Amino acid sequence: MMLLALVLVPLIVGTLLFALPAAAQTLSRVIGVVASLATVVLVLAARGDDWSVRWLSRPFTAAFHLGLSGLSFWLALLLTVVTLSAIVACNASARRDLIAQLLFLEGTMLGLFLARDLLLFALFWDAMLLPVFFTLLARASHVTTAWRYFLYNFAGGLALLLATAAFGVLFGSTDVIGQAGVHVIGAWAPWILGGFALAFLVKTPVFPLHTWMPLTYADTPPAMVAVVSAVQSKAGLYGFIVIGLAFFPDYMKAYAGIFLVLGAISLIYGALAALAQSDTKRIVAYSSLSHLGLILIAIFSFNTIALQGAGLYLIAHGIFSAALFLVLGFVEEREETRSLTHLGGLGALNPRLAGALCIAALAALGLPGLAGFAGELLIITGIFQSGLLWAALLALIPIVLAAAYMLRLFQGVMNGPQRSDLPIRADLSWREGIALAPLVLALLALGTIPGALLQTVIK
Amino acid sequence: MDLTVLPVALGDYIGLSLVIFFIGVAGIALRRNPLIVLMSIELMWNAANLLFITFARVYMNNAGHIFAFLVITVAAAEAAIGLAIVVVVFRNAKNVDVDDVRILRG
Amino acid sequence: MIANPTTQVDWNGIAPIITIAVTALVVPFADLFARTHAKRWVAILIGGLGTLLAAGLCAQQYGSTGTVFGGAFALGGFTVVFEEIVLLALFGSLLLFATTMQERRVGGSVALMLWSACGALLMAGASNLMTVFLGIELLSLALYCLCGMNDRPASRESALKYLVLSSTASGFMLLGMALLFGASGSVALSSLTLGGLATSSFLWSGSALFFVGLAFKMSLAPFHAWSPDVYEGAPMPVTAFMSVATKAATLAVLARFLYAALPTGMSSAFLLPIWILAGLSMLVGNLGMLAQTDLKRLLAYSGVAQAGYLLVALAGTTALGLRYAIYYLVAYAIMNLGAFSVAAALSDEKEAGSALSAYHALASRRPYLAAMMSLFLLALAGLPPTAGFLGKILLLSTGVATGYWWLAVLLILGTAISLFAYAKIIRAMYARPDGKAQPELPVAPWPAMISIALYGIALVVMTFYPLTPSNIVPFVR
Amino acid sequence: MIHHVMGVDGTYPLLLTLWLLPLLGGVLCWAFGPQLKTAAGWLASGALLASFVLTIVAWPTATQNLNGAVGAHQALVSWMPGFDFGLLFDPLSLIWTCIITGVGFLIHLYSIGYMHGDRAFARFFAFLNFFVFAMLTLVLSDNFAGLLIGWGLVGLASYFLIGFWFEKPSAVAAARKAFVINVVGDIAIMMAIFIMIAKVGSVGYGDVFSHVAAFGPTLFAVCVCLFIGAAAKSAQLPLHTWLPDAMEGPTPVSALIHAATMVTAGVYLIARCAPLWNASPDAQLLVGTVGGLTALVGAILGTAQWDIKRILAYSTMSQIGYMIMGVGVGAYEGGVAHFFTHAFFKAQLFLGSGIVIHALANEQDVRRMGGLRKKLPFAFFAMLIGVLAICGLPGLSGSFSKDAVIQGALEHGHPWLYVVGVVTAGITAYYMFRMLFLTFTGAHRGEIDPSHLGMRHPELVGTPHGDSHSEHHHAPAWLMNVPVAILIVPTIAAGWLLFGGGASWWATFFATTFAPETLPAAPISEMATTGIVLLIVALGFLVAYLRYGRMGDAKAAAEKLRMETVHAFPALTNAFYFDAALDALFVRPAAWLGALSAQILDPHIIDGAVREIVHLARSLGNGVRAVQSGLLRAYVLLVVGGAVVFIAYYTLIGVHR
Repeated sequence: MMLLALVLVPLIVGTLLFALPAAAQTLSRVIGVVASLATVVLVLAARGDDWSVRWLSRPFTAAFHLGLSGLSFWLALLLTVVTLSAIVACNASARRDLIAQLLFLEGTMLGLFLARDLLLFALFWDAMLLPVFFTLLARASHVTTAWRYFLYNFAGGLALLLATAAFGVLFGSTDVIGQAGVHVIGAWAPWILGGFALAFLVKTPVFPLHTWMPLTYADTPPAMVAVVSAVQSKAGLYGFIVIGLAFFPDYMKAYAGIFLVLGAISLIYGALAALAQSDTKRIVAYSSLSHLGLILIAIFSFNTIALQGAGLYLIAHGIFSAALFLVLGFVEEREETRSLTHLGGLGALNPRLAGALCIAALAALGLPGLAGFAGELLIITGIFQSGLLWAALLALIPIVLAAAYMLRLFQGVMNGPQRSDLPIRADLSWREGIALAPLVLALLALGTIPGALLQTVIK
Repeated sequence: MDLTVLPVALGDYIGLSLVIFFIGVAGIALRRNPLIVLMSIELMWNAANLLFITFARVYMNNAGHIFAFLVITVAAAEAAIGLAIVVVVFRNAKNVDVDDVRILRG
Repeated sequence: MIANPTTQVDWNGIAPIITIAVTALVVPFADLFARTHAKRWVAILIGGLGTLLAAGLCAQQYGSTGTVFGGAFALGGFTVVFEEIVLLALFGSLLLFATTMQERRVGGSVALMLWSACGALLMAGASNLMTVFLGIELLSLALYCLCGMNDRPASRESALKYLVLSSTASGFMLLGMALLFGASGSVALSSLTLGGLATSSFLWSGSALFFVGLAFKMSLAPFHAWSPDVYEGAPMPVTAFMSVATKAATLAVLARFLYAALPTGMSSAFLLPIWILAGLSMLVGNLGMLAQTDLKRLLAYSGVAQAGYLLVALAGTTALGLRYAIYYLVAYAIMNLGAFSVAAALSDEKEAGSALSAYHALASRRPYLAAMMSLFLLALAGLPPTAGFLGKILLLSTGVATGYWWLAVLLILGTAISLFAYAKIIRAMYARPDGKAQPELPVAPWPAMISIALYGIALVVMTFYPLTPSNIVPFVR
Repeated sequence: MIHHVMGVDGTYPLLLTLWLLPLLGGVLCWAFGPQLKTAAGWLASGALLASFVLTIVAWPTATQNLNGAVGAHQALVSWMPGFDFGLLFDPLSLIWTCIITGVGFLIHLYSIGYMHGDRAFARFFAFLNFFVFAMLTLVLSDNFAGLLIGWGLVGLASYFLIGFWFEKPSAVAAARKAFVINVVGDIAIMMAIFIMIAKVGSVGYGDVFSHVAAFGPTLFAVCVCLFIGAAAKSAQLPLHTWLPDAMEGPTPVSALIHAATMVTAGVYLIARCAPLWNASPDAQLLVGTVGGLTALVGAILGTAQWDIKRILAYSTMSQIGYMIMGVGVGAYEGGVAHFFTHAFFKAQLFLGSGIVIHALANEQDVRRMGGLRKKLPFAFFAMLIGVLAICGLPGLSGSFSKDAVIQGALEHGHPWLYVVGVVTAGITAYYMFRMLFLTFTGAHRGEIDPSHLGMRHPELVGTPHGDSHSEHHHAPAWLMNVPVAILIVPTIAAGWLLFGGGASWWATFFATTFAPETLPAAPISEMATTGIVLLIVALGFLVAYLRYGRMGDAKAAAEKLRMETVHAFPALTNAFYFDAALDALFVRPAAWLGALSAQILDPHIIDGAVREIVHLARSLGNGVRAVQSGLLRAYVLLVVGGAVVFIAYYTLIGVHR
């Protein structure tokens, strides 16, 4: 029951927020903080729970089956914490609808990660598009972005739908996630896997299905893009792990080549593209294309160390990309621009802001001692161990490039001579600091003592 | 089945009704006067009637006759409504031509 | 065989139909005596009550079996389910009269709509060719008149087009029926294939023409040409009713034909054209939606596509398939009625709510309506959390299970295309209001608002409680 | 034969404390900088002093030897099997720790004066302390992963401190360059780690060194990877280009990080991995050669510099070349000894130059100095000692260690490197004295217009333009002089630890660390080497004196310098085009590819395809609407056509069934 509450609390509170007058922004923010805090507590309390109710008995058995363990737990924790930070980070100008949409997003994605039933998984998979879609729609200038985001992901969602239906028909039940010994075989299996894979690749995203992502990340409000980039982008990789590896191991191996190549291309492509951006948020967007490509390679190297590293890196990337987007959001709120050609020299007057951005950027470029490094190290170690020498060597290059573009980002915003044309605003506020604190602490903790996570994240 | 009950070969009846039927179809498809279109529709239906009667005779089953009567009745109603609608549509029109009615398209 | 005089007539069997017919007779009289400004509500009230009564009577017969009037009309669950769907459509459409249509015409329209509902009810239970024909024609004749009920020339034009095309199609169907009669020597659907010439090509060509007629009524491509024009021209309540009732009733006939009339061992080649039509409709319907500017027209094309979806469930004529077809039909009925209700809530006698331009920036003026409309559109697109989503899954799974994977793929493809059209409306509704002064929106009466809410709730609930009528198939024969 | 049980397991609170104290200090300075103000400097220095004292106190634990287990081993955390972290405190790390904390403390003290009044005074010390912590992590770690963490963190600290005056674009660029090049080194070490995990399954020093055989042919690869890391950190060819630019940082930083400690991390790494190198002669040859070349090239480039700190930077590079050569060829004691002594005299030189720069309000170009002997006698004295030491005047620390390295090269059978070492020593003498003369002797040229000195392209000589940190106030002189004075003592004396060859204190100290080897007697004796070196050095001094010792009055000197500047070899002024090469090979192609993907592939190719699909759907939709012509008879034909097709199909199938 606690799991059900976990999913429903954000959804219900989000719905109730619409009952508030649109003017009650402070109140809605407070409610949002309380609700998301509650979800964090619930996640910690409900670890290991399992709850199930029969849904369909024909044409295949399906159930409202929620479970919270292993990777799900960590992703759910990440999601709730990031959402909490995001809502805390919302400043007074944040509209009631944004808070509500954030809660919807949290609820639907919690459902996705908790789902132990493929049909339920598919349901939440499509449902979690809507909050972002409507948020983008609400800003007139970003309609085309909303468009692209929705169509790309919905196309993937349809493939997932068909694959789910086929899976159910062939296997007789979709209530399978997290169960051992479920192996789908036969002439249809590769096609079903293909359907899932398409959805996952779009969502991650992976070259060449990524073009919706820079736009979306750039145009979505900081608080929401933090959640989207931190957690929603993990849904695909999560799917590869809990569905692909679990149910189609043989075919995953058989077609690993394709995914390895795609991952490798994304890895390099993203890093190179990030070098050439001038929009701060687009830099981060392309960087995550690169980082998630690495995780994809890790998954398809079928190596334990790599997988555990991938689990760690999933979380790590979630944290630092959230932190990055939040801080960049603070910068944008202050200076009303995202372009490196206009920004510069903020560090002198905003040391705390500079510090925050610096830590986030360092984590992103894989500074030893922070979470990103641990993940990268383990992943590439595993890849190398699994014999994919070329992939391992390839995976090292983006680390250098990451140093280059992340420093370019940080220095471009904070260093250099002060710009007279930029408005002078207050330094990082307490509220903003509190929003970032949990993320920074998590980065340090995971960077130095990831053992607890590594042992439980992937069995 | 027993075809001897028919003075003429079954095929001829069918052929005739098909001919009538397609005359009707052609009338609808080619003529532009709505009244003639309505008549053509009647032709199609009556072709069907002929076939019903024929088979009723073949099978000695008066369901066919009843069906035919049913069709005739409905056709009457349908013709009445049809004429009414035609009148309404073309009330203020100079020349009566179905091709002129095409506000709705796309 | 025709009933011999000794067969005692079971009036209970057709009680719902009689109820509706009587209501249809009462409404005009009531309309005569009602005060000028009460006419609208009097008609709606009486019609609604009659519908509810009929629905109640109908529900009692779920368990009963057999046929009445010498095999002319079948009783039992199958009939009841489709009758209820028709009555739902009727009730929902009656509510739309609350805002649309000039007051003085409401009485007559309601009466006519009740009559055409009678036809639909007949089709739901029709178990021989005569009843089928009678039902179809009763349904259609009333609709012809209803289409012309507005003063707009478009309305009259739609009436004419519908009349001519529908009668032509009926002609084909009649010929088909005649041939089927010739094939079997009987008009009873259950014994079509028993007669002497069962193996002859009469059966085949007859069925072909019969299918043409049904395909026309279900507006399957390429026989769909009438529906966009007629839907757009007809008054909004009529469109709503037509879009649901006609499909439901025709589906009932088709299902009965496929499940009861045809021997189980029929070669798949016999039915292949129907599935091809289904696939074609999914593409044509969804593509046709793309560049529409009128909601009714857009929903017409959507209806074409949805008819295709429905047939995916019947492909392979499995028992489960029929259940899912019914589930999806109910969902479709609700989402369609919902969409039309919102449109009507934004409409006056001029039906302003029919033009898509009326939905621009709706969210800022009528957030509730905008939200509900989005919900219905999402349902049409098959997105969670709506019955549309689960319905899609069920259709897909039948398609895959029965080996008609290409239909499943087409379904996915069509859905993807349709998304453009549906999301375009949502996008318009949530766009920022531009400077232009919007016309003042009418305030819809509370019953309309409540009905909209109920539709929405029903759609969401159906996602999680997929009530498909169990053991429906035994009733078909 | 020594086997690699690394350290006596146990808990060593002292060790932990001396490791974490600087971190604590750094965090405090960072968090409470505004409140602490100048106290931050004293706090940081105090933390380091304590750390140094603890190091001395903990000395016995580092030298303890329990049946082969040398030093102290403190387990910390474990990620997963193979990734166990801990601290190792043995003679090697002890030496480094002493230098880091000891010299580090002095430089902290110095900085209190040097950075006096800087806007970000507290942050400077936070960074310095953080650096010390990172460096300690590097040298105290008991495994390669931990070492890599320290490796990255020192890189970060150096990034912060190089770019400390981040309003200066040149400083920002230099910082980024240094960091990126160091990351190249990091990934090389990562690569080595991958091989270790694959072959040995662990990154612990003990496990790796005791399974050297397990590597087989890949051993060389491991060594190369490790060396690339070392080269990046220790400014070896061709990854040295960041070091001269790094002089953008405040002078104390140059002294601590870019002279005494961080840049010698490569030496530490190779010394630490002695078992690997001993097992791989190819690696020894490679590293030795690169080290020798670096020494030579650094020295040559040093002769062409005008910026006092750049001169010192190239000399650092060259001296580290010596060390790398030493540890590379296997003369570990020598190499480490040279690190030890170099830390003192190079720090002293830098601090001395710092005094000069500070006194001249941030003037760094030696052409605008001269005659400062009278004005800054103490600085002159200090730097003179330093120069003598670096040149290897017998008795001063430099001579012992440098000769040890040069001699070691010969003993280990690398005569060419021997020659290189000797030659380099001469060049070293030349450019060091050149600097000394230009700075302190002759007439002062500070008032002469730069253009008359040929400084048309100041950026080539790295003169800071845009005095963004001119708000320096003058601190009490003793704050800066005392540390230098203290440093003079070891600069002179430290070398004597090596006195006595194999029986020296130094040799015995490292006996347990580096397997003592028996080598064939070298053709040239140690004394002879010292003589040769001395001769060459004297030659270098002579040339320097002739060219710069007596340039006459300011006018003549200026003219002389102008001519020299104008007619300088482009190859030298462009530092042998290393920068240009790296730029053309890596930086520009990457930028170009990035632009390609971001401006052409994404928007036009990929998105273009998607747009085409959408467009196709639209046009099909229009096709459907075109059929919907509105003509009644057209519809009829449509129905009829459909019906005909139906009938045709069914009759055909029906007949041929």
